[in-house]
Amino acid sequence: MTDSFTLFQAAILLYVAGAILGLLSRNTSLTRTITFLPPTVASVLLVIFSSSIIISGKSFQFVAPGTLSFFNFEILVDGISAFFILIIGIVSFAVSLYSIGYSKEYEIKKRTSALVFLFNIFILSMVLVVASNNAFFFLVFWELMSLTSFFLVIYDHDKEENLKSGMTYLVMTHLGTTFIFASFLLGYIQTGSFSFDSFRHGSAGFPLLVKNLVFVFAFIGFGTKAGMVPLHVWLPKAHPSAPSNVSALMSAVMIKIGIYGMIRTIFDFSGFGASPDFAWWGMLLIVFGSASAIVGVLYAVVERDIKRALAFSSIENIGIILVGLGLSIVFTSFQLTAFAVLALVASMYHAINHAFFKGLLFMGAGSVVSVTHTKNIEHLGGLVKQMPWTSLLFLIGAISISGLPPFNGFISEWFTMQSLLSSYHIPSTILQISIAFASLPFALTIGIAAATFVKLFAMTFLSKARSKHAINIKEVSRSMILGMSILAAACVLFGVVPYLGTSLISTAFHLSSQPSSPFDSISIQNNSGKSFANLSMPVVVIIISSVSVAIFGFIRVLGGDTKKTTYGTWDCGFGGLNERMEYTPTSLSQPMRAVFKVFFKPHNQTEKESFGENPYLLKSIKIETVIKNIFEETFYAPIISSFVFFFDKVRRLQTGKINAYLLYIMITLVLLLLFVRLSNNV
Amino acid sequence: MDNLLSDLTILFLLLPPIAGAGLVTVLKKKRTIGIITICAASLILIQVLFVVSKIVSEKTITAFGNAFYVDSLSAVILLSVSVVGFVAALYSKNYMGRQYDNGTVDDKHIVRYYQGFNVFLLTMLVVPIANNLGIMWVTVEATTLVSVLLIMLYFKENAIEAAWKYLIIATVGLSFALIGTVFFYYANINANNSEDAMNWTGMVHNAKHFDPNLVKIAFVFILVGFGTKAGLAPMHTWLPDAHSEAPTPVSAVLSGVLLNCAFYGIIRFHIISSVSIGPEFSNQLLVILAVVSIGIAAASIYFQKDMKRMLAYSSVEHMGLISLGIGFGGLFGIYGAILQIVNHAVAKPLMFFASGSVSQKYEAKAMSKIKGIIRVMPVTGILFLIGGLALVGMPPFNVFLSEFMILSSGFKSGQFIATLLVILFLVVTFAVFLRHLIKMIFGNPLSEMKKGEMGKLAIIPMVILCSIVVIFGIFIPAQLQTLIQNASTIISGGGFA
Amino acid sequence: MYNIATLVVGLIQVLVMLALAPLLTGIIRKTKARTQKRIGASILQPYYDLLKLVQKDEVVSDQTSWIFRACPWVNFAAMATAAFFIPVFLVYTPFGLVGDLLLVIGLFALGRFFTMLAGLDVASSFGGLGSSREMMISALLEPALFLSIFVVAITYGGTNLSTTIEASSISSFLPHPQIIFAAIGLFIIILGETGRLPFDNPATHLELTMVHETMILEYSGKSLALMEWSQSIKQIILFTLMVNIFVPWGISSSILLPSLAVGFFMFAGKISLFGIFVAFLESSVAKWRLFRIPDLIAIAIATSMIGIVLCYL
Amino acid sequence: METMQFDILTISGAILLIATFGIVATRGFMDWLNAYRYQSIVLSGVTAIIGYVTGIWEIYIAAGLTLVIKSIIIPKVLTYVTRKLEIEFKLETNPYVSIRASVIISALLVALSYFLIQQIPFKSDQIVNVYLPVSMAQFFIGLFVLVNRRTVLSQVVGLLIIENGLFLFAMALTHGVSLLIEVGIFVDILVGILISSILLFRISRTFDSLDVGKLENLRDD
Repeated sequence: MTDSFTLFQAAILLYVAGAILGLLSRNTSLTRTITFLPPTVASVLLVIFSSSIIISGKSFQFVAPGTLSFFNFEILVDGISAFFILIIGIVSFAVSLYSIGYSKEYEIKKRTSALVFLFNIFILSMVLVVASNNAFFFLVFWELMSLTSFFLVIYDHDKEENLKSGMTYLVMTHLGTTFIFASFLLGYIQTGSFSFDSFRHGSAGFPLLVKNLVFVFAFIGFGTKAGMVPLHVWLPKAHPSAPSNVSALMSAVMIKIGIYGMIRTIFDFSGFGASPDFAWWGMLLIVFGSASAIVGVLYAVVERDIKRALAFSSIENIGIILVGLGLSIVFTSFQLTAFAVLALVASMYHAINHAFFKGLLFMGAGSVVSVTHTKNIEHLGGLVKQMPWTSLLFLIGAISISGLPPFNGFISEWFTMQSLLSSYHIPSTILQISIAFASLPFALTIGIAAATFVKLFAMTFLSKARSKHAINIKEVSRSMILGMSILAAACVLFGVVPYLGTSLISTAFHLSSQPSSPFDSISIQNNSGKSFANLSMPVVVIIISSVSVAIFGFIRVLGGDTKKTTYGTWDCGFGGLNERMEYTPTSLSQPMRAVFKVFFKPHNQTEKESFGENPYLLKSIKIETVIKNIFEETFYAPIISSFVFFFDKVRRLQTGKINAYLLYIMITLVLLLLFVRLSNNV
Repeated sequence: MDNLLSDLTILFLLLPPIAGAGLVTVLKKKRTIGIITICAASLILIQVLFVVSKIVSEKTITAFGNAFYVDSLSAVILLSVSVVGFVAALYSKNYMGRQYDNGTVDDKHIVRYYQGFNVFLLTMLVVPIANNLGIMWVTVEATTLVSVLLIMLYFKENAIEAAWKYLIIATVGLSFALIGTVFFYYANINANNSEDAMNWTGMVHNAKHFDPNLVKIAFVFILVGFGTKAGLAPMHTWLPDAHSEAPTPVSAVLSGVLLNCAFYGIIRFHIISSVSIGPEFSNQLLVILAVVSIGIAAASIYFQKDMKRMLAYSSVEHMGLISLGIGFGGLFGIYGAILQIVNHAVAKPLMFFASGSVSQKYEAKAMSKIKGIIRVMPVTGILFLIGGLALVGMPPFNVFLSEFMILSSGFKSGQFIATLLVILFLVVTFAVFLRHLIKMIFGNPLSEMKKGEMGKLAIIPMVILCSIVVIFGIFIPAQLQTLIQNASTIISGGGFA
Repeated sequence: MYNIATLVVGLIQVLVMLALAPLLTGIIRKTKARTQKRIGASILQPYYDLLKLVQKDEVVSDQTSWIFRACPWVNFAAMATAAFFIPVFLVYTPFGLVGDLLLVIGLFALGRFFTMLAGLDVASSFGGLGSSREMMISALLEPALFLSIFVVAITYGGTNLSTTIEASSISSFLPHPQIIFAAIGLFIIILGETGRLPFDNPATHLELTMVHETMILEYSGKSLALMEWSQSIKQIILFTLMVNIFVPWGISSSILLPSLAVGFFMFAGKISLFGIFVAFLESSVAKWRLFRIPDLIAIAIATSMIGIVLCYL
Repeated sequence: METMQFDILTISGAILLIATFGIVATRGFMDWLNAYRYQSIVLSGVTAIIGYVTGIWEIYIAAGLTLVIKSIIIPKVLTYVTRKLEIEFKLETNPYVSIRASVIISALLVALSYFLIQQIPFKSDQIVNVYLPVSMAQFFIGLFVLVNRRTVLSQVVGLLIIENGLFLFAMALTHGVSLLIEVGIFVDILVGILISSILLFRISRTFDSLDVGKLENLRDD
């Protein structure tokens, strides 16, 4: 207890110290290293702290009463919180290291002090959100997290576009917060306290309607933060606008805090129990999860901005996490505990995986952007020769996120698919069939995700440079590569040894653990007691490597030593093959746009400039293929315009005529008097 | 002996502004009168702190027979008046100096300004401590007259227009308030109490015997009357004009505390009416007006072009929130409302000061001409930003706490529709307000501008307010907590803590 | 089950797959030639080709990176690893505890991922063209494949192929009408996955029509050999799945030598027949236009969905 | 005696209302001032009646004050101010509602005020009984004048009507609250008039007009 307390305190103090140090810092590379040292150390402390809590199984509690009359500052780190703190710790450790090199870019433009300050406070607020055990302080830290991340999003506030993205983000997240607030308020009404402890104890006794409302509000609120469709509009704007180290934190960690909130509310505060009454909660999650997955990935595959594509991919992955979570809820409500555990493991495994590979990919993208100064992959290409490390690490991330063996993405997707398959145990035909159909978008998502990352990786790193942005560049600094390598190693490790992840999750969430050693096969039983599915990744890796060695030897023996000649790519004999003949990102994804044209509504925008009046004498013509953003155009735009319409009506009240003003007073007075008079009925 | 001490306490509270006004009139030197006013304001602040500490321990002070009566509720208002008065005096020195330098005002104006400022403070100090509700009304009316003079200091077209509207509307409104007051008085004599019938203490003691119908009508008049002065919609129409056209320190005082003073009147009569006929009736009316106010404020901010006007609408919103908290009732609601009074009094002047500095720097009030404040004047920019975030209820700043409590009590009291509407309006306000704010603070200035702040005396008041804004978000001193607690007990418990 | 004998049989199954893969390609080519009234090359021709290729020097494009060179090895390793999890002539494989059908699909996807990257690595428009089309086809095939697996898995109780094939060899598919739908779906998918008509023409080198071939256009020598071989391994794995899941007749249920022998010959016969059937089919249809391929996949998805509904009704 | 007292009260109330109507029905500023003066004289009479009925001598002082301040000082101040103004303003030309309709609406407002205060218990206090609705009616009429008229001066007059109603109201209900407050209110009114006179100057000088239509710069639409 005291040890954990010291660790936790030390971590928090270090973040604060880092923030202050950041404010005081000046622009030399030495202070840059020093300013990012506190968060690095603090992150390590967090990792130790949270893993000790998970391993010991004892939660850490701390209450500081009395700073405000009605709200105690309460901290509770149980297994679930510790799990998410672990994610925060690992990712922020890598990102802090990465930032040492990365923030150099910002030195040229302006002081990094605000960046360091906000960076520290941002991580700190995430930790405190997860650790909070009081609704009021939860919301305070929650909004602090939104606020600091908002400032980081608009860090480059020279660009009008970034300000707009930031505003969208802030407003959406605030909207989400109000829903969370409403959800907590319902708990408060029922229990008369804002302490999470009382929610926890009282929630079982809530009326069913209240339970449902608590869930729905939390679902909308936290779903907004997690970037769930259709509340995702902020995410693809905000994440790319932020400096890349912050994008990494936002995408890898912050949206997981939304997932954390959802889990916390559902399992702790909403009175959720093993009753079919709650099955629809899970179905809701599955429906929105699948929608997020498919929508996210569809936008990602046609996107040209590397960071935005990654952001869309975050939406997709959140969808996958939600599907797993939803399945877990459905299984729990039908008392299928074993499968509920499976699905929860799937969902949490994907959460931690996504933190790793998305952090890695954003950092990789940040490295690319920092040397090429463009986010548009149309202008990139061929970086693999100039940035071998970055490209290797990015490739690991890409393979992981595409769910390919033997890296971590495959494991969590395997779990999720197995959970989907397990739906045949549910004693309800309609749910069975709907979940089976939900696996269609899920599988489609995985397929398209692979295509997305083929495109992102290949268009950035492979073939020839398509513009001068991608020529004559250098590999990024060592600290950046180190930061990325940590997460890449984690990706590989969690893929090759899934035992790590499963035991971590089952200890943290107090689930019945499956395999007892790293080399045990993960196994799922079917009705007749036979094995439904098995997976033993370490053995798979052994097979792969031995096969590789064997085939290498075999080919070598069979073919003997042969020469390799380097020559130009085959050009059909015409010669002069150049980068303009290559496939560009847009042309690469053209078949996808064509197949899903119902969704994208692709169309060409033409800008013509002609000499003088004659429309036929064209000076230049620019044709751009654009896609329609159906959510913004058909969902948000009407809402906003109806609000503006209402505003317009209201402002006409303020006519500037004093007579009108007096008339309002008169009318109010008479109406109120009439109200009194008539309600009395003398 | 005890009586004498109380008398002296009150006397020393009212003496500094009187002396200040007198000295200003006599001395007339531009330099000195600013300092005199600062001294007067700081004396007031010290004395108020003394009074408050006394109130915390003794709960009430009665002085000059029964003429002055100070309880925790009055103390809260006194505290906000004195703090804002002090920082406004500090800020005036710099602000009026600059206005003088760029030729907007001349020596005569400055003397008039400081005279008015002192008298203004005096009237606002009397409002919360007067036991006689007639005197309270007179002083509220007096605040109108003084502030009209302060608003039309500039003789600009817009200032005159604003002053005229303010004068007419506030006077009409306050005459309703007088009717309400007299009605209550009549109810009191009708209930056979002619002893101190006009005094608040006398009324509350006897309120149970009031005729219910009379109380209802009377409260309607009070609500419309003081509501006009407090800026509750739809009687708020003068407010954006007056607050935006006044000299900045005056705007700060008008918005920050004068509205509170007016709302204080409503609260007093709300207590009487609650004791008399139960709180449901007045709560209902307060909630209705509150929702209308918050809604209209939210909708109006979107199209604003002028920075100070936008802030004025935000005041309408905040008054709505106070009214909402009182209307929802319950410990959380009332506590939240009183906290909101304090928070508003801190955050709004901060914003007005910052906007004043900004418009002096940019020589514009139109928001479209102001960009990149954080580049041009970083400190003011950050203070402006924090103030703005606080105003829209962003944690970890103070207003969040009070809004949180008010909305909690809304759910608790079962008024879901009102609460949900208000939450919606608050989100809208959040969006539209910050949209304006962020466009001003960030980005690049439209033209090349020299980097620089407006001077230490402009920054210090803002820093003081800003630190309160930040600290009160997560920590409220125990003394103040007790004070607010007692004040809420006064409201919910029939007039006495 | 964990004994040396099963392990040996398991390894033999793998080796059989790897060894017979080119032969299957040869059979199909031969059949196609005969249906086109050509004599055609020997069915052993793919072996000669491989042998010839591994002995040749390589020409590598100067635009390429290590990805291009790694791709054949990754591809082969993935396909060969996938072969470990397939019961061929014995109803189970000891490696069933290591990986299941989903892993097999994952490994296929890994191979394809690298193939697409390699296609783009060469900086020619051919590679891009192939990768672009492959991106679309593979992305769409994934859900279809998963849905048909869904049907099979819940009918026979597992994605563990040993369980699945054991269950299917015990019961006939008559009590499980959904299996027929799954089989139709899976058959269409296999055509797509192996790059057969009407999805892709493995014999063409016309840029309008080719998909897979464009991506490996730049390969030569050992790399090309590996690419070709791994493609044929993929093909035989999928065909084996098809015949063993849906027509498990004759598959050996014990590791006694006679029954294994029967199992092996039955397997060889079934898979050859299936190959010949595919070849006949290929000869009788034309390649479909690229943007009609989604329609075909939609048919596969639809049949699988009907299968799912039938599972639960 | 009772009935006769009641009659006196009723009649005086009616006269007061008629005097108020006089203000509504006139158009020129000087006419208003005269009407206002008459109304104030009637008001001071009424106050005296209240004093007579209740027998409280302070009310006579209040009546005297009313007579002096309202029917002499305030009209004088306003006349002085208007003489100083350099612009033509003489007639209120276009009120929002025509004079004729205004009178009708004023009558309706009188009815409304009787309706609204029916529920108040009178306790057989005849003064309240009679003057309360009258004062209320004055109130609403004053407010209506403010809403309806378009010149700055007429708004001042509207304000004055409201003040008169207020005065009557306070007198009737409380029989003279206390002299201190009474004086306070008088002073307030005086200062108010002074300030509005200053504003009148400013407005006429700055806008060259006394039309409130000129005062519409500050608005949102």
